Amino acid sequence: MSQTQSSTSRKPVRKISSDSVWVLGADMTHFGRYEDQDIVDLAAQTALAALDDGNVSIHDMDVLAAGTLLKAGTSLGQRLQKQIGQTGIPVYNVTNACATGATAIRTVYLAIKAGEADMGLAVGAEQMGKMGLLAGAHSSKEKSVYEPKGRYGAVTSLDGYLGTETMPGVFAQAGMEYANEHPGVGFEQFAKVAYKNHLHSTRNPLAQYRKAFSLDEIMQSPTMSYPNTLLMCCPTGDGAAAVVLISGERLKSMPQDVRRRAVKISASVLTSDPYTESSQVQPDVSTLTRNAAALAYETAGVAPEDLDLVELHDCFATAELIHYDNLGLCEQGGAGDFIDSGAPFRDGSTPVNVSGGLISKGHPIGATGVANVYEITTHLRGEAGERQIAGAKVGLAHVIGLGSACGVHVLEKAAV
Amino acid sequence: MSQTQSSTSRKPVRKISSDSVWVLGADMTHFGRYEDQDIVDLAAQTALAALDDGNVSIHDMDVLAAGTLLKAGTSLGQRLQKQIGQTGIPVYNVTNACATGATAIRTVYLAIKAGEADMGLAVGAEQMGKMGLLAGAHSSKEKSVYEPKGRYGAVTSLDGYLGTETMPGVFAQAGMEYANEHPGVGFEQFAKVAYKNHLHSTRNPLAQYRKAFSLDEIMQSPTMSYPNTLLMCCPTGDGAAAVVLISGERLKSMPQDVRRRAVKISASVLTSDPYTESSQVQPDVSTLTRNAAALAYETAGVAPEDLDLVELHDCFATAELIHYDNLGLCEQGGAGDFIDSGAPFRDGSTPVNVSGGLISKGHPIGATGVANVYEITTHLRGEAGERQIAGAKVGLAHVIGLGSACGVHVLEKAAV
Amino acid sequence: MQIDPTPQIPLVDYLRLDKQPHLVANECTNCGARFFDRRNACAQCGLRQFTKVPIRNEAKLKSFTIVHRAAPGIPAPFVSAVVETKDGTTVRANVVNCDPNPDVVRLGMPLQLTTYCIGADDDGTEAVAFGYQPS
Amino acid sequence: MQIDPTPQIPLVDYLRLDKQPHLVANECTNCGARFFDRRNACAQCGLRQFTKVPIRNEAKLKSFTIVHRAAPGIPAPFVSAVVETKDGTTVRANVVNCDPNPDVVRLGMPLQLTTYCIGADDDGTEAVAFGYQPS
Ligand SMILES: [Zn+2]
Ligand SMILES: [Zn+2]
Repeated sequence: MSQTQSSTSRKPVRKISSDSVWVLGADMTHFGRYEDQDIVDLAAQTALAALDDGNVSIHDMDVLAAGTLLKAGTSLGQRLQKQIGQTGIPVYNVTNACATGATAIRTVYLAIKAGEADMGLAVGAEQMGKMGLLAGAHSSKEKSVYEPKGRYGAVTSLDGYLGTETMPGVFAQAGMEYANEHPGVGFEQFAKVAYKNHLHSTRNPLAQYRKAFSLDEIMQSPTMSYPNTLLMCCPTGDGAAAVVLISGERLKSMPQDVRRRAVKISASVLTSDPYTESSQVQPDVSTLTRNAAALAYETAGVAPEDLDLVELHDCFATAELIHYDNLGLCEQGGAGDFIDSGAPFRDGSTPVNVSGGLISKGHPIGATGVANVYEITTHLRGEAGERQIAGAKVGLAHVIGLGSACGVHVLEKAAV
Repeated sequence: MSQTQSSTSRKPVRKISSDSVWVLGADMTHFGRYEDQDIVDLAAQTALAALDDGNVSIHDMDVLAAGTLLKAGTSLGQRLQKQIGQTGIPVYNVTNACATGATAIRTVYLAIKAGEADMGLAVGAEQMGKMGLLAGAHSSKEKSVYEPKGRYGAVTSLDGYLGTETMPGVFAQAGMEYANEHPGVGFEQFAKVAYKNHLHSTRNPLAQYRKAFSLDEIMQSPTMSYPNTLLMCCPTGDGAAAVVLISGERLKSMPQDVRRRAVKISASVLTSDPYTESSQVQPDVSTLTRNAAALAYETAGVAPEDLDLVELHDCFATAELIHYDNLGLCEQGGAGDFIDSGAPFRDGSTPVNVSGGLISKGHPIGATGVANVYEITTHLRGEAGERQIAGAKVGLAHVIGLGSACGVHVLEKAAV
Repeated sequence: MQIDPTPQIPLVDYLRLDKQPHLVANECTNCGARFFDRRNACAQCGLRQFTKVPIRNEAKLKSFTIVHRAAPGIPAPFVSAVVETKDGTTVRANVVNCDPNPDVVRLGMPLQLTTYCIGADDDGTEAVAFGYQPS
Repeated sequence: MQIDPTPQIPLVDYLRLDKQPHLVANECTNCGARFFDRRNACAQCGLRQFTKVPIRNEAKLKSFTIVHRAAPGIPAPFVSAVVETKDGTTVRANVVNCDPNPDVVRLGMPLQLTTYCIGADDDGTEAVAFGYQPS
């Protein structure tokens, strides 16, 4: 699609190198509401399914990483072990805002790279119920006497007085800043992103919502934070996803039919916010994504134009648009033209969020970064059913959590 | 002191191997109450001091791991970066109950072992204030209609009806089970542990409490959960600790005066609960500690009798006693004789918790697993002042969080 | 005219309030491991099939503590215990009908399951807990 | 007889309610990075010395959103904005005295700092916030 800092010629995967890391098994639950199950049920269900998918058992795992944001600090990993198998292996409970799931994957990846594990299980799960908007909340109890508190000496919550802290608003501002800098980007371009993702979700049986909307319906739905309308925002929901990773060395000894379905992790990158002037007052979702993408492309020896599909973090429509540019999928500044041209639609040149994305597939926070790796894996295996991108060989999964953390994984189809 | 599964002859450290990992800088705050500071202040203060101690800057770090339990999910790592330097490096926010700090260290260790980092910063911090006992809490709002809930179909909180869920009680039972199996272990032996640690703390300027008590005072102080009296329980408090880790390869290029103070991590181990029958209804703090110790001794090529000092997880006096046995510091079943003989006192054969331990030094949860590595490091450098164990060359730091996770680090003095 | 008995509900679903109250466990059909909670799979072997098995009411005291600082609403001191039933299953419960005194509570002492009411809800339904008493 | 003026407190401590209200930042003496919060060290260079510097009141609109679904107690819709002051500092605030309409709020429009009362506490002390209005 465009230039990259590290455009390298594609080398087809010919063999399994010993120090490579692969996805052996993958699963995600249907995203939605699970009122009769707890987060451990969701995590257990998807972990067992991912193990089954890889034709291995919990007793084969050398490490476990578990991610959840809302239940951080409750030892989800160990609670999961108690339900599916207590084998004594190291457990890492991790959080990184909306990049929590990707961080769980990375932790298992590190353990394998470090030579401490041949196989490991990464699980992300969240139970959000109907918590409403992700937003800064005011204290319910009114203070009777103003007293400066915290790092800004604030006498009350600042949300709404000094700009917004609500997520639809924060990401709206990120999009509007891009619009400010680049002509041809406006409300309609943002709305088209949501149009595309709702349309894509109709093919995904695991998506929380599977209803297509017209561009007009999207633009006319209630404004949350201009330009993000309700249909341009991800819903809250419950869900979980899991992947089993394996070292190349160990994969070599697996049966042919298991090897055939393994997917190579050509790059696994995690970044945080580098200092930028403006990020001191508003989250900068772009710079760390650009840094992660550059490192991922360089590591994988893959250029954006090599990507057969991308799952990126469209928590809000405004976010997806700027990530076209951040991930180098379009010309610099050309995200408006990119969506207008139809490129990120499933029949376009670089299909983006064919799962329906966070906007329609859903966004159970801890699960998201694992679920997008599941999605890419499923396409590279040619097992994505009605939503399959035909002949997909290389895909990229991107996730970003405010605070900030960005995870990028580049995955490649095995040729073994 | 005793047998170990892997008693290997000690090889003095003669050179820095490339794939080894070292502690380059270390710090802990005074443990206590910090009403005018927040958790980021504590983390920043100790991180900056650890960087200064290693004569490096945040710009030299390739990875950051941050641990806190009570503020899990608040992206402590990134909030810390914003206060001490946003360099864009991968940040891992981790939790593992009371083993959270050790898990942060292990995560940085993994990144170095994986070849992704030459240097990294691990920080643990907690602000507990005066939260009182670590205990299961009853809902304040009485239910008007009984309704079975959760995995046990419970109609109300079970704490107090089906045994205790309070920490002093859980660890009391662990100790009493040991007493049941091994003659010569009783209230007095447990009390002696607290006597020792309070006495040790008088020499530690960083300890939350620095007051010695007589054995009688300890035994007569109010019973929390028999046999644990108030003076046999760790207090709640605030604090933070940080270490800078470096690869052996990178350490070679550091100046001689920096290399000289570096301390080798001969083993870094994390375990979780393997299945045992009884652990299904009560936490088993022993098996995973035994497993971690066995692997640590084997990895380090160190036997328990080689240890010049041990910092172990004495959240309650009953816990320390059984860990003498779990860590192989005494004969199997001989923990009562071990404390009676004076062996774990600072002038004994295997000094344990010369810092004052959790019981008197304090236990700001996320900080604890880093603080005990700081303590060992400080002794191996010969910089522990009044509490120095003369000529210390090898030490072990142990931490355990219920749920469960156990971290063991074996550290060795550099000979370079 | 007949008086309805007071409605009762067990504190936990693994307590069965039959004529002879007793506990039931989920037993793994593969390895025999027993669990009192709702299960996704077996913590020992990882397989996913369970049968319900009754647990013997006779037990002995494996470990205990006397809790003086208890959760709000819980009368203290009380004896918290880990017991081993005659069929080798570990259970966590209180020792009841026994002086909460370390000189009276003896490790290894024989015990017997018993039940008692811990309160009633606004509909008048009584919650019934179990404990073990010296036998 | 003299009437005491109503006591006032700034919403945040980096708002100075002088005759000419303005913002102050902590500026790193090494690299010049500016911060509005209490600092441990510099996010850019890592050094630990700061001086207080006043921030210019003239600004331009860098980005905005019109918030319709706001936190409880916050009148909506309102214009949330990121502005760049004349001296190049980025500030987050509301655009006030301006119709919350995307056809009226223009990216790049010139703005000027202003202050307004957002309420009073039980002692009668008024909290004063700042915003930017079209200039
Ligand atoms: Zn089984
Ligand atoms: Zn600076």
